[in-house]
Amino acid sequence: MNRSVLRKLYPKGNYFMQGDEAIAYGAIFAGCKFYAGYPITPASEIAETMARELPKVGGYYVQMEDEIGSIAAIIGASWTGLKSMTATSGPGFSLMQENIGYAIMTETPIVVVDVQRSGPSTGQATKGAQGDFFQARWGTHGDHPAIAISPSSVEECFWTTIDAFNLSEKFRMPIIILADGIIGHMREQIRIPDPEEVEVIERRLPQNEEEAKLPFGGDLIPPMPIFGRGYFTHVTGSTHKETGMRDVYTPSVHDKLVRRLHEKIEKHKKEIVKWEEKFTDDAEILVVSWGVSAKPSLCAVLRARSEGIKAGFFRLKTVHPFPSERISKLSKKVRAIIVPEMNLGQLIIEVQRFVNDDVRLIGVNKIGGVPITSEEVYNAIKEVV
Amino acid sequence: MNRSVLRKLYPKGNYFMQGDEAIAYGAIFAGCKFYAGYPITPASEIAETMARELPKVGGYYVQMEDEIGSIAAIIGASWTGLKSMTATSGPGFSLMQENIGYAIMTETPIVVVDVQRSGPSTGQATKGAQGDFFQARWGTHGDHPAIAISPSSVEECFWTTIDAFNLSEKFRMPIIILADGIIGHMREQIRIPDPEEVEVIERRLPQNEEEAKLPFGGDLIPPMPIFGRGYFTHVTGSTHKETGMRDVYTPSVHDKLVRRLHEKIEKHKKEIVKWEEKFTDDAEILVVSWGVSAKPSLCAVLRARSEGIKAGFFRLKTVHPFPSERISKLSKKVRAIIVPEMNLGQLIIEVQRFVNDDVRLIGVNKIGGVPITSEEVYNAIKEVV
Amino acid sequence: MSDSLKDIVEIKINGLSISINKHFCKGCGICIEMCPTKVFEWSEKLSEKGVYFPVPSYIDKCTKCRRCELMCPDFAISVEVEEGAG
Amino acid sequence: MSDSLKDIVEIKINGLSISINKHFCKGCGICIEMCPTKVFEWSEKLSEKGVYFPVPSYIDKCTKCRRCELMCPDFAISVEVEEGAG
Amino acid sequence: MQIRIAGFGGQGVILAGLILGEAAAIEGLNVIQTQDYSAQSRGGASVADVVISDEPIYDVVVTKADVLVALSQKAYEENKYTLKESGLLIVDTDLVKPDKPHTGAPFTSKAEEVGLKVNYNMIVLGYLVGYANVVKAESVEKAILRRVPRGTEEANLRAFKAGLKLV
Amino acid sequence: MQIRIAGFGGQGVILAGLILGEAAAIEGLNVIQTQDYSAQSRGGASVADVVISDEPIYDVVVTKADVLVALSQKAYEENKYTLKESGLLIVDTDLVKPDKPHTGAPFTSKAEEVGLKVNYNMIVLGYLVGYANVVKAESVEKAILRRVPRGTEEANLRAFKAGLKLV
Amino acid sequence: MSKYRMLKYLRQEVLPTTMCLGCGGGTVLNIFANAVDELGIDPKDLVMVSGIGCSAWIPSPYFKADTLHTTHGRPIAFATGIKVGLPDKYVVVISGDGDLAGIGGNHLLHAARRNIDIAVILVNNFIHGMTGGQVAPTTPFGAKTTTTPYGNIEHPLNISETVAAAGASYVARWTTANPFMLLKSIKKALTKKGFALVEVISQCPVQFGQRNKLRSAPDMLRWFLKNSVPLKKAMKMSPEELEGKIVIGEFIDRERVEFVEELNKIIRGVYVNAD
Amino acid sequence: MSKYRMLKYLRQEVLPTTMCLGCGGGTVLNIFANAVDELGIDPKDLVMVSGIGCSAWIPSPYFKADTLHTTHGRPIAFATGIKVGLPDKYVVVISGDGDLAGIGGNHLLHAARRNIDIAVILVNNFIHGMTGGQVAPTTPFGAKTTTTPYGNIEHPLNISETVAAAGASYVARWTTANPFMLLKSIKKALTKKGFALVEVISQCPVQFGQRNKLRSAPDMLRWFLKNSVPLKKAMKMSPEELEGKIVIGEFIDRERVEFVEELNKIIRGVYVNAD
Ligand SMILES: Cc1ncc(C[n+]2csc(CCOP(=O)(O)OP(=O)(O)O)c2C)c(N)n1
Ligand SMILES: Cc1ncc(C[n+]2csc(CCOP(=O)(O)OP(=O)(O)O)c2C)c(N)n1
Ligand code: SF4
Ligand code: SF4
Ligand code: SF4
Ligand code: SF4
Ligand code: SF4
Ligand code: SF4
Ligand SMILES: [Mg+2]
Ligand SMILES: [Mg+2]
Repeated sequence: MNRSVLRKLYPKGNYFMQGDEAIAYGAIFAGCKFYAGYPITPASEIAETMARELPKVGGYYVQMEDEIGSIAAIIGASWTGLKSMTATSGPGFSLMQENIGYAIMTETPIVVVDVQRSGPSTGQATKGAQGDFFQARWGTHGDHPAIAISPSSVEECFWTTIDAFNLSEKFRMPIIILADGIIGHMREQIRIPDPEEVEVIERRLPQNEEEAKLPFGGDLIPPMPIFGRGYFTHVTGSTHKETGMRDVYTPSVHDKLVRRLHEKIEKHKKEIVKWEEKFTDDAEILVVSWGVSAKPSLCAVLRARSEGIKAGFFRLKTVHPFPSERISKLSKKVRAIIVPEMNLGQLIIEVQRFVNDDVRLIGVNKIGGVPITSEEVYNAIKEVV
Repeated sequence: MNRSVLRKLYPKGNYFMQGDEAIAYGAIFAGCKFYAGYPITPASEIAETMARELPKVGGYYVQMEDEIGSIAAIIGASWTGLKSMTATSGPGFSLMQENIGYAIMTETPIVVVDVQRSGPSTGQATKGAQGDFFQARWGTHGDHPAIAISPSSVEECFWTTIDAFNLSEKFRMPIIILADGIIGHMREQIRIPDPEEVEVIERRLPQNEEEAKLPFGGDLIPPMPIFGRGYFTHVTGSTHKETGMRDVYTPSVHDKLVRRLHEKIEKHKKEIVKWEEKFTDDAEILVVSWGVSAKPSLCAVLRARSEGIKAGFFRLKTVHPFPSERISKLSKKVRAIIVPEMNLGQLIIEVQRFVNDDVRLIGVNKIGGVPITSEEVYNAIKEVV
Repeated sequence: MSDSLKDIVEIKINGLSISINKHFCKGCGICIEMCPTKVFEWSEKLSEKGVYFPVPSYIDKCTKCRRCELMCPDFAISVEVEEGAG
Repeated sequence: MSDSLKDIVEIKINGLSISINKHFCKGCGICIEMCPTKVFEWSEKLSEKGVYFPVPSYIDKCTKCRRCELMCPDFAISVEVEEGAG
Repeated sequence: MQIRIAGFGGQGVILAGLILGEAAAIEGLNVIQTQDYSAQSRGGASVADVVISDEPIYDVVVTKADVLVALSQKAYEENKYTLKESGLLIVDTDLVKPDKPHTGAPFTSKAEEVGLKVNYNMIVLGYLVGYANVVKAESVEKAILRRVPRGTEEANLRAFKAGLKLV
Repeated sequence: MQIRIAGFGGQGVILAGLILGEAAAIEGLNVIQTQDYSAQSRGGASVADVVISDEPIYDVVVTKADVLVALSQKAYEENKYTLKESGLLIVDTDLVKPDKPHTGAPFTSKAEEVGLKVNYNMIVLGYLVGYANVVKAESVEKAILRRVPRGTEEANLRAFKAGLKLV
Repeated sequence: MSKYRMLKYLRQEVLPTTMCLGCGGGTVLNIFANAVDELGIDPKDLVMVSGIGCSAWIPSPYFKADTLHTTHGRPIAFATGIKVGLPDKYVVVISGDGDLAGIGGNHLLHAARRNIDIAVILVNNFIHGMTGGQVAPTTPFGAKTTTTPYGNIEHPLNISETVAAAGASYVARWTTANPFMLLKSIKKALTKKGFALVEVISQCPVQFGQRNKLRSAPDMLRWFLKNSVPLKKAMKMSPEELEGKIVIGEFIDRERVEFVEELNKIIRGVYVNAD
Repeated sequence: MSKYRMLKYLRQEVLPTTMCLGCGGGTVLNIFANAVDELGIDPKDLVMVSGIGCSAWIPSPYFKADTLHTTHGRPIAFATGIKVGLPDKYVVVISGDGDLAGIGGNHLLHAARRNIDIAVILVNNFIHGMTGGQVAPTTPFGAKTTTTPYGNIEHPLNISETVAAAGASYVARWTTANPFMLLKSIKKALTKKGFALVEVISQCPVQFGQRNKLRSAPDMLRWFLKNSVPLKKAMKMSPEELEGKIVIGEFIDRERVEFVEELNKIIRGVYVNAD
């Protein structure tokens, strides 16, 4: 990515924009050069911004006939060396599940944005929600690992997208951004940085034929012999050997492959899993939240603190894998954990695995499209004081 | 369903058949009259059996252009009053996710069989696995409830399918059968009963116009005003009022609808959740399993018992919702819980939520397509003795 | 049906009557544009919905082709011809 | 390439040579059926793979059209024509 | 300061909110602008929320409105409870008959009258800014220039000014 | 009794296993028959397991084979370790050169010879049943009549008998 | 004759519609109601199916019959199950170009091939209207949309010809500016045994028109009339001359074996009568 | 001239193929290799893409080039991303009828419409071969398959005509019994700028043939030859006469604006040069 091009197009400074737009600009700053998508509320603005901006940086916008085609196209493009992204919402995210598994199995770096809206099914198409928490983890069939990250503000939409590209290139796998319709459509002031300030990870390519010989093994994360360079790479979503050759019969080949896919993440969990915490040192009541519900949660914690209540704040930036050790540790010190989210209780299920029976676990769950207010979280805190 | 037709076609007695075939016959005994599907290993034998047998009982077999169309067609057929089913495996199950959510939202009774194979992605197409445990719970987007049941033998394939139809008609929702490629393709002796022995639940229909007025409310499970009877029913996967009229704007309408969808199951959990246990009274080591892994698990427990080890056996028939109270209770009495499954650890995650820190939790996880042996489970028991 | 039909403007002429439902009419102008004989013109005042609506001021030119009734996207026009009236 | 070509039966006649790779040939009979001049006949014995394979017994009738080579699904036939040999 | 503009699809409610938000941003204030609508087409409800403050903003939608601009009777009915006791209610008097103290003007007929039917929202915005002084008119004008489609700047500015004058 | 029949796609291995299983079922024994193959087409591996017992069966695939029937060199190599020390190895001597004690016959050429190429699997099954006495020949014949496509019963029975005779 | 005769076919409690002013969708609804009326079809014998989009909202909820408002792109697949279950009812799909020929193109193709007795009214407004005006597979080459700010570089799909090639029994295309021909074709589609498609070129002045110098419904209707070429005439024109034109007329009208009838024939052949 | 010249284009370590004896897929692979050879294309300039199925296994893994073996039905969508990323390479899809025209029909349609420069070789064996012989959207009316035990009641899709109507630049259909014409068409498809489809009617003696009295590859090839009708002749025949026939020939061959070129034109128009 030519930094001076970015500088010229998007001079650093403050902008007033939507979360969806910030995701698009984040992608461009991360070096995204290919976007394929299909319109859907509330994610369409990402596509519209990409359609307008990508050609200016020499990138390609392709609108496909559906979401299945969209994710297929970005996987194809990624194998030509282009950093690639698609964005959708629930119904489209459901349709993409098969090929998300394909990207995992073929170790293809892509970024998939799910701007969550109120479901199930078509639900309330124009309203935000946080109902796809577990779909992002388990939506595709079979044993698979997953990384999903979630922004809590418009500014974070920009940076989260850059993180997503970096993670995808580093770990050679699809990264899910779990945004939501409220932040996606919300406008806030954000600071666009100078490109210098942005760390961009480039894909590890084989340096020679030798290094291209085991595209799916050898290393824990092998270099990626992209197409068009004469490596004669063979890529398949079927079980394959380290060379890429299909072997759908030998149990050990499958075992080795799929365990390595999981280990890529297990072994780097520390590096991958990010969160934010405030006032957790002495907290007796912990508010654990993510995405759009984090801001009001923090507000409630601040208000409680101002009244002398020992409340703490924990926000997941990485939602999968889950910061299990940290939550487990914090839970030993607190009396109650409150989990505000715009669904009927998903993150709370994950939290439940790592806390003791004696900790009260309380969900603040709101559906219908209106964000949780700080008041509602505050009331929940008051109830357990 | 005319019982004498069944009697004539399938006289009661012993048959040697595959799990897939047993599922098809179970469907026919449950009154299934419409099957739409798309071929996929290892589920195709269900389709092949249905194509051959359904017309004999006056039912319809339709092969669609893909899995998305298949589930769409059975939902459509269900609204005409026909009991309907489709069957697939991982890749097709992923594609069906969007419309599974539609069936949940529109409260349409259908049965979806997922004959699990070794994934992710195309993986080992001809090999069985248990990797879709969580996909069956969380595969579609948005907040949604789910019921999934899983057979452990060929004979149980028959009865589980009958259960699935009964549950779907009773609760007006899609029921997932989580079968697997090993049992699906395995042949065993099974007993086909006399139709008298089979309890078949018929759909609750409105008795008059008045009862048809609130197809999506009024009762916790309202009667279903199927098409063609002059009710002018309006059905949508968008958020709707009790009348069926779309209202995608008013938060309370969404809240009420989606909470009721969950309550249908919450309130009937006792009735829905089934399991099998053996030697749990005094068990110190509990083996918790499901599906194809249950048989070798039981064998290992028997062997341990024969050696005086206090091992217990617990098998989930209903995998979602999870028998949380029972597991929680049993966990208080045991020292270790062993969870054998053909995946890298899914059921074990669910178990983890309900057991204390001091219980050792051990997975016996095997992937690659070869079933877990009783020896392997036995060894795990020995290790914790 | 009563509620929908609360706000009708009707103009009659020997056996022919043209009605405009002001509650339904959104003022798109299709009838005005597509009437082959230019029977309609825009109202002078806004309707309660805040739009100008068509008035069949030149009903005498009407050929009773019903094109306006058929094309109105909002079921706001009714053309009635008395039995036997040409 | 050596390994794949370990089991070749070759028949030559003035500037023309037809080879059958017994390791590859599955014995489908396409070449036998489709050769316009019926150059091939079935072998008398099974190959190591357990199939009968074509033998170009009537190579003299060959028109060098290459149809057999092109159509063999298993790359088991090679028709070589020496430069200049008609 | 919490401001809600509510009307129906096609009135340009969201663009009005966006421009108001941008104007606040231009003035260096913290601002969050959100929107809520039932579907893209014209008939449905449409709401734009603008929350402006010098403090950090945590609640992203209007919880208690200081100002409610209601541009249809339905929008008024649905949103009137959001307005604070002491809040300011502005309505399009052509379309809304409120049962609360209010101010406003016949924006619809005004727009028709000055031939700026499609710039209805800027007339409303002008009135809002003129009456409630939430941001400076110059900031709004800057924001308009940034945000409206090329070629329509002039008409939008004229409409905005017409709105200002209605106060 | 654990029996594994292993070969390649197209040899009819799975049908042989199925008929053997059905024969055991006819005799009232407990039986589980499973299969393992790499893809539907002809080239790949193909394995049928038949576990027969008067006791309940818990392990559904062969863990330690009492009998291994190997119909290709590859199938032999891949499965020979499954065979018990004392187990019985049967091979198609046309295609397999085993490095272990074994019995068997040239099934492939036999099938060609008697013009029953497509009924190869029944010749193998005949040999297996004749040699190992796992089930009665009559039971197998009944099972054949139930399971083979209509019109091919006669040829299959003939092949089965030819197999029996090879012992 | 009474006033507003079509209202009886509508769910009046939800009128006026939420469609934009001048949206062609309302005209399609109107003409469809007239077709039902002229054929004397009892709405109890109708099942309406639609996908997601503005055009999908034409039958859902406005037309008062049994109505299945499905997922995006899939209405024809849902309708397939319905037709099999209710072979004696009229099963009608009304939905948009994006829905039926974009994401749902494959179901359209295969239903036509199967020749199942469903009538499909495809409302082609050249755009994904509901989501805010993104390019659709029907958008004219060069047109401006929210995702083609530099002009559309894709060719629009010739839906009618493609569906005719796929095997439909009846295919016709008209614009909303041809109300009488459209009415006639919808009536034919309803009564045709087999798969019938009526492609209606319809105005979306808001999401398509305004970005393409056709600001209002009248503008768009004029444009339709100006650019329409009857099929007979079109057959004599070169591809270049036809560029950007709208060919209208009946593309196919033939008799072919119908799917549901064949399905029932199988049952009649093998159904076991226990008595 | 050396022996077995085509082997150099193959991943020889995986030969012989796992295809059944007599499978037409091998013939297609052979002819494709010959086309590449005759055109003098360096395999480094080829990217092969396929879906799932026996026919998808023709390029994967046998043809030695960069190869993407994708999910069922989606290879053309994957190939779209590849062609955009590598506009100077030959991007070729080889896959089955079920894959490309059944589940994947919509991607086929829209790629043809978009006219993206991809060559598609669609191996139509009338059946879902890999899964064991279930009816496909190409199965002849009346044919027996594992899911049509009473005979197929659906009409087969006329793939070539449908794709031609959708907008492809080049479309031809041949059977495996026409190796030289097929070779010529594959060469044309490879060199054509724009979307090119070669539909190859190919034998699956195992899953289709054996259930339909065509037990071996030679039987099937004879049947192809007997039933093939050249396009020119077919144009003079009635639908009844054509029932069950295989029309062979070139359906379309034209020049149309190509997608990736247009995409790059946009970039050339707006790309910001920072210097
Ligand atoms: C799977 C899925 N993808 C995308 C959407 C978003 N979506 C809703 S309507 C629509 C476009 C509809 O276009 P068309 O069918 O042409 O209808 P129109 O609104 O133009 O009448 C889209 C893309 C969705 N609801 N579901
Ligand atoms: C989503 C999905 N559905 C179904 C399958 C199962 N499947 C694999 S190959 C195949 C059929 C392939 O048919 P075709 O493309 O005609 O190839 P052939 O084997 O006949 O060459 C199917 C249905 C799959 N892999 N993925
Ligand atoms: S066509 Fe209908 S809605 Fe449009 S202006 Fe005329 S009466 Fe009003
Ligand atoms: S009926 Fe015809 S002529 Fe009369 S007003 Fe309507 S469109 Fe004009
Ligand atoms: S065509 Fe090839 S494989 Fe078939 S018989 Fe001839 S040489 Fe053998
Ligand atoms: S080259 Fe032609 S004539 Fe010669 S053997 Fe081959 S097919 Fe026959
Ligand atoms: S956006 Fe277009 S298609 Fe949708 S209602 Fe408005 S005018 Fe009609
Ligand atoms: S099953 Fe058919 S298509 Fe597949 S390899 Fe065998 S012959 Fe070829
Ligand atoms: Mg449209
Ligand atoms: Mg095929």
